[in-house]
Amino acid sequence: TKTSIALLPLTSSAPVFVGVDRGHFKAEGLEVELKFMQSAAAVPTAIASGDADFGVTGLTGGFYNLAGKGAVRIVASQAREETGFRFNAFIVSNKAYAEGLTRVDQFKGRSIGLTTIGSTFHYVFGRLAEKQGWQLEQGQLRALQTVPAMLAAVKGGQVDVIQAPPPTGIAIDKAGEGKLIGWVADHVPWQLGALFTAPKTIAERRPLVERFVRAYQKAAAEYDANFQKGAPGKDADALLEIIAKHTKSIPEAVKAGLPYIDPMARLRVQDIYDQIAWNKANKLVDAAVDAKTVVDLSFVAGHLDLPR
Amino acid sequence: MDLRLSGIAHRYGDLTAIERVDLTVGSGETVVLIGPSGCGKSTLLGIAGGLLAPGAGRVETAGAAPAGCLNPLTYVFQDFALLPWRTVEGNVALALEHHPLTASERAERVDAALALTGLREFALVYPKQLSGGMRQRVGLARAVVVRPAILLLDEPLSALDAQTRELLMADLLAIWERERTTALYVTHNLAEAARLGDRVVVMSRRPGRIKDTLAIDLPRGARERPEHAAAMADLQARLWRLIEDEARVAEREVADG
Amino acid sequence: MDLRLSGIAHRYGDLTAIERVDLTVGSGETVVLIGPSGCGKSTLLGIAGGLLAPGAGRVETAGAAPAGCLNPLTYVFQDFALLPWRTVEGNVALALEHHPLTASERAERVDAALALTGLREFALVYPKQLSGGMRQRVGLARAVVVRPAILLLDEPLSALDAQTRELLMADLLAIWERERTTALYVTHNLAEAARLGDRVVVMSRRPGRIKDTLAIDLPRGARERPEHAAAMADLQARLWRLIEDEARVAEREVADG
Amino acid sequence: MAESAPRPVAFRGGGFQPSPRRWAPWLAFAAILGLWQAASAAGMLPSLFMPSPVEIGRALGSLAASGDLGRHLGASLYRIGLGWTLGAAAGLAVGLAMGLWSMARAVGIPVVSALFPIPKIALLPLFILWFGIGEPSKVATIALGTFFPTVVSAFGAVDNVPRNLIRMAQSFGLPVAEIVRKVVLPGALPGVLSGFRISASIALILVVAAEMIGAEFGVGAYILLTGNLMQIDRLLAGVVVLSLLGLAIGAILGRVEAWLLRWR
Amino acid sequence: MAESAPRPVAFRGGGFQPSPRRWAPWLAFAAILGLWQAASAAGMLPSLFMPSPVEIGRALGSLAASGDLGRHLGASLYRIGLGWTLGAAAGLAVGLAMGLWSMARAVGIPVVSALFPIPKIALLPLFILWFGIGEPSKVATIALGTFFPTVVSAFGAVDNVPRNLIRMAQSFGLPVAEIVRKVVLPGALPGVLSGFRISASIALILVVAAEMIGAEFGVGAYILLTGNLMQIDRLLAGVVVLSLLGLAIGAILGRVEAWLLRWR
Ligand SMILES: Nc1ncnc2c1ncn2[C@@H]1O[C@H](COP(=O)(O)OP(=O)(O)OP(=O)(O)O)[C@@H](O)[C@H]1O
Ligand SMILES: Nc1ncnc2c1ncn2[C@@H]1O[C@H](COP(=O)(O)OP(=O)(O)OP(=O)(O)O)[C@@H](O)[C@H]1O
Ligand SMILES: [Mg+2]
Ligand SMILES: [Mg+2]
Repeated sequence: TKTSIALLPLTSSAPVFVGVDRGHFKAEGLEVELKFMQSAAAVPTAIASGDADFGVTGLTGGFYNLAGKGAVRIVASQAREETGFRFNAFIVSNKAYAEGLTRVDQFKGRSIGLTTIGSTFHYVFGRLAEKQGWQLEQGQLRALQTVPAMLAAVKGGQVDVIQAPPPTGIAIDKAGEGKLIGWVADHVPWQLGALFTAPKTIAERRPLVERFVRAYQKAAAEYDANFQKGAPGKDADALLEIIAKHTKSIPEAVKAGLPYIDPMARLRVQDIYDQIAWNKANKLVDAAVDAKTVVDLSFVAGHLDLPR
Repeated sequence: MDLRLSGIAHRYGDLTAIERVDLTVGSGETVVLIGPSGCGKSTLLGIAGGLLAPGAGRVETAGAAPAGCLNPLTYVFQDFALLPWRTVEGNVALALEHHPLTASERAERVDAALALTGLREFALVYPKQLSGGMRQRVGLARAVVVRPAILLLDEPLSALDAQTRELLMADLLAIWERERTTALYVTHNLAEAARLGDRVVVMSRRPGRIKDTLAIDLPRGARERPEHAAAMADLQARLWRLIEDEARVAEREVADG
Repeated sequence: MDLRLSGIAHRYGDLTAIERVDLTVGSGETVVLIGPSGCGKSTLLGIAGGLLAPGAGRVETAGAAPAGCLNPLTYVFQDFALLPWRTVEGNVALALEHHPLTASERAERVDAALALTGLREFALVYPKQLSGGMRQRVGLARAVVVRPAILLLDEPLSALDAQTRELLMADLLAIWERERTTALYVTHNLAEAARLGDRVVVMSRRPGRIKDTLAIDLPRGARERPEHAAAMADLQARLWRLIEDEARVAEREVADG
Repeated sequence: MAESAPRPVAFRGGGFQPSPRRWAPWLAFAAILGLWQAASAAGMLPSLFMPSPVEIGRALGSLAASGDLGRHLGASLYRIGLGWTLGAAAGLAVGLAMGLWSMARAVGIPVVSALFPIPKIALLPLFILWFGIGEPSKVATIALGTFFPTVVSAFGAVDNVPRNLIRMAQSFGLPVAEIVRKVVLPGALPGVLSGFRISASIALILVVAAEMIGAEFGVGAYILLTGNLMQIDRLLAGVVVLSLLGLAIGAILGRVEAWLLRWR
Repeated sequence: MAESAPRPVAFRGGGFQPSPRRWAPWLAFAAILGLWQAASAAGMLPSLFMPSPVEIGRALGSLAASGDLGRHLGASLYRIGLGWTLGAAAGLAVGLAMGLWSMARAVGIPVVSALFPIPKIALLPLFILWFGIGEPSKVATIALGTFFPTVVSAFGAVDNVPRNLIRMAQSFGLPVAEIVRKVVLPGALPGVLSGFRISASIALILVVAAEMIGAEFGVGAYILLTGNLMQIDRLLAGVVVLSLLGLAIGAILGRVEAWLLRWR
């Protein structure tokens, strides 16, 4: 069966790459076409417009709005900021660092670079502020539309702090273009991304979704076995090659920037509910969006943190 | 064919252009219409040719049209109204193309019209390459080619310089003598009126009415002769007296806005 | 003040517009220049007024300018050349503004010029609201206001309809009689030439040369009298014979491209 | 053919002279909106893809009610105003110079025609480098976008000043500076003003591109934000605001024009 | 004042008539590039902010050598060609209708003036929803961007067909269809062609916006990519390609125009 998935060429989509190149999808009788998008917002849009059957990407305000309108529904997890695993990092500009911005609890009132309002970066700063008991103020956020623009802004000292995905963050720190002062997972662990499809697909082609999720889980398990068990697994090098190929990168760089992925593609469900609540509170997501309709828990057994 | 205008009146919005005009142009006759600027001459000609619907009154023709007549009432315009994207030939042929003629009939007619107006060697030239006088010749050829019964001419020479006007007037007279077309000719130029008209109709200033009519009895061919110079000068002087005050007032009208 | 053109020749690229012209306009004299289209009349006038640098030859003036003369050689243009964004008054004042005059001197001069041309009541009107004849009156007022020594007129009446032309010619004659200005007057119109000129200079077609010169001995005021009608008609006929063939050829020239 | 029977002359003129119909545009808008609303109500237009006019109106209403509309409009108008003023002023100066001097023209025409078609969004990264992410880069985007069209229209306007008027002024011995001030500039005014109309539309169009660079408020920023959040009803409300702004600016320029060019 | 001494008449004409100087543009380009290169070589322009002409040329050279230039150009030309054709054809039809019929005009003018100033990038999210992420949404962006200017110019062109020519055709009894075909359409051609010039530039400008929607190849995509990577030399190489493309399209349209309007 032919099917397609919309995604970004990033390491967080690793299970899909592994699933395709290691034959997990083929084993389920699926021929998967990869449709690479330019921005996270475009991925769920591609599902809504019918350009792709599945999507994996970070969870944004735009995503929840589309989900709330019944365009997409989450079926499994993607990357997660999990305590103990290092993924996105807080990077401060040299100027800000010199002024004394050296700790993650000092962001109050500092200018913060983002791609867009409602992005995953925005959410993390929002939750951080909530946790530390301060407010994201007006005028503090700078929406720069693209990751490279955001990086350029922190290098040039035009914003004080950003989050950078690995390996970029490490590279900036090494090159002395900015300072890495902490890891997101240590401060705001959360369900970063998810695998999703259209409710219509679930309703009309349930077997397809089941087969797809099964293959995806197998790939996630293989990823987990090779990268998340302390020592690298026996296929680690082969998997790095695969991921590097799809992300147009090199294995060393990929290795430095691997996210945590749940071995069974389970979601932290309560976190999703919390995300929706935060987005609603910040008027980024319509009040009518109901978290219950956003996730379909029936494809993966044993989801974590189920809300009571 | 003759042309009969009866009880013609016309208004543009609040402005009464023509109050009440009765005028008959007999078959083969040339009536020249003179009057101060804005008195409604062009309006009357438009009504006569069916281009303007009159506010009141009737326009009728009577009598037989010449053989092969395709457009009984045919205009010659002051600004020539040539299609700049067509050659001389194409402009002359325009009026024939929507009639069921064979190609050779059409070519023959066009050629005859070009010959009559001395344009044969210019058949393939675009209007921009021609002088004003030559352009108006094309306008005449285009009118002649449909074998009109009645020619309606709205200051056909007034966009030309004086010398060219002189040359064209002679040609126009020659064509008329041959074709014996009925003609209603609008002009400001008293010399033209005296040279070309069988009758000269003088209109008052706006709202236009017919103020006077002068018949000119000298045959057109003889009017240039030296022995008639004084008579012609006198005729023009009379026309000028009929029109002078009204022209003076008309000139000094200010358009608002 | 008199105007002396000697050995004037002019070329536009490959085209020789004027071959060799010698012409003197005496103080207070009106010379009319006629000739077929494109023979170089406007070119010659441009050279006379210092607007065109001649290819060869000299342009000189001699004699005293009238008191208060601000612009000895002053043009009147065929297309009036009024600034549409200035009122009548503003247009007339234009030529004074860069001269060191007091405000009251300026206002006085403008008022006198408007009075002379019958424009007083139109001082605050924009050109678009005026008829062609009134616009040319503004052109005349603007010329008169600088008290010119020599007037250069390039077909000043040819954009007007025949009746308005008649009215303006009379006014022009009246102004000339009062101001006794030297004038070089270009026209195509033989009737104008015969009415206005002390001398008529006839140019040949391109490349322009002076072909003939006719002095008109009748005083200008008397030329309209019925007893002179035959003589005037004869004069025009003579001019026409001098020019007819050349005009015919000039009309039939095709511009390439 | 009976010699004596008069026949009326048939009317063959008229037409080709569009007459104004004052009610038609309103009716058309009403009809379009009505049909659209009906199609939405009938479920033919999924509200995700194409929200109904009522939904868009509601979004606009709540934007206005929250007071954000004013803040967005204020921020954008400031950028448009400043950017347009700078771009138009510089463009006018260059365009007039090109109209008056052969040398400026010979150099200017090819440079302008090479630079004009460069898309402004292509230059955003450069603008960030040159001007940073604050107001200057946004203003510069709009200024650059309005500069070139103003040059072209100003230069064309000077070119279209009738040469006979200039010759006339010369024939009265007016000095060159006076000719420029009294003949060339007023004569170029109509062309310059219609160029302003175009550059004002362009400034509006560019406000979205300009506000891609780290803007918190602004109609363009609002459109980008709602686009990213896939709130299509609000996005279209933002578009409606821009559209109304365009109509308003057009109307204001129309008034200014009618007054400055009352001599036409 | 001596009565008898003749004084020459001073020349006071000339000027205000820019004369062509064929060498000037080349010299200007050479001078600009030379100065720029010199400034770069002297270290006055940091190459991160403003690469030197030589660097840009080198980037362009390697783009061409890699064979990617052809692929990018091909993809963009396809989108521009198709989008422009669709937009211009539809715009022509609507614009001519608006020129000919009072009703179409009364409805069309306000709708067009309300929709014209909407920035196309604002609509990108909608276009993705409507047309997907493939070629159709890119083509639609360009088509929509060229539609409105074509409407405006076609409509203005019909409006500018001299009414006296139409009256003339009526006076010879030409049927309405013939009048449209033989008088209105040829008369509108010059205006339509100059509208095509404008819409072609707009199509070029919009290729960057269009290729913001997930394009792998295309000059716009290349510019966006290199902009995102802050490879300013390559970005400017892409801009140079667009600029040359604009000049080429302009030259081609100039030829077509000269041939179609040889009667002018
Ligand atoms: N379409 C129109 N709408 C409104 N008023 C018009 C229209 N056409 C003509 N008029 C006015 O009607 C009057 C008569 O116009 P018309 O053109 O018939 O005069 P005319 O005698 O031909 O003038 P002229 O000698 O200047 O050609 C004028 O005052 C003119 O301004
Ligand atoms: N600026 C110019 N460049 C090139 N040729 C010109 C220019 N001005 C005039 N000519 C040509 O020079 C010749 C003389 O022109 P000029 O305008 O002096 O003639 P004219 O006698 O005034 O004609 P008309 O009676 O038509 O006004 C014409 O053939 C004309 O085409
Ligand atoms: Mg008339
Ligand atoms: Mg001349």
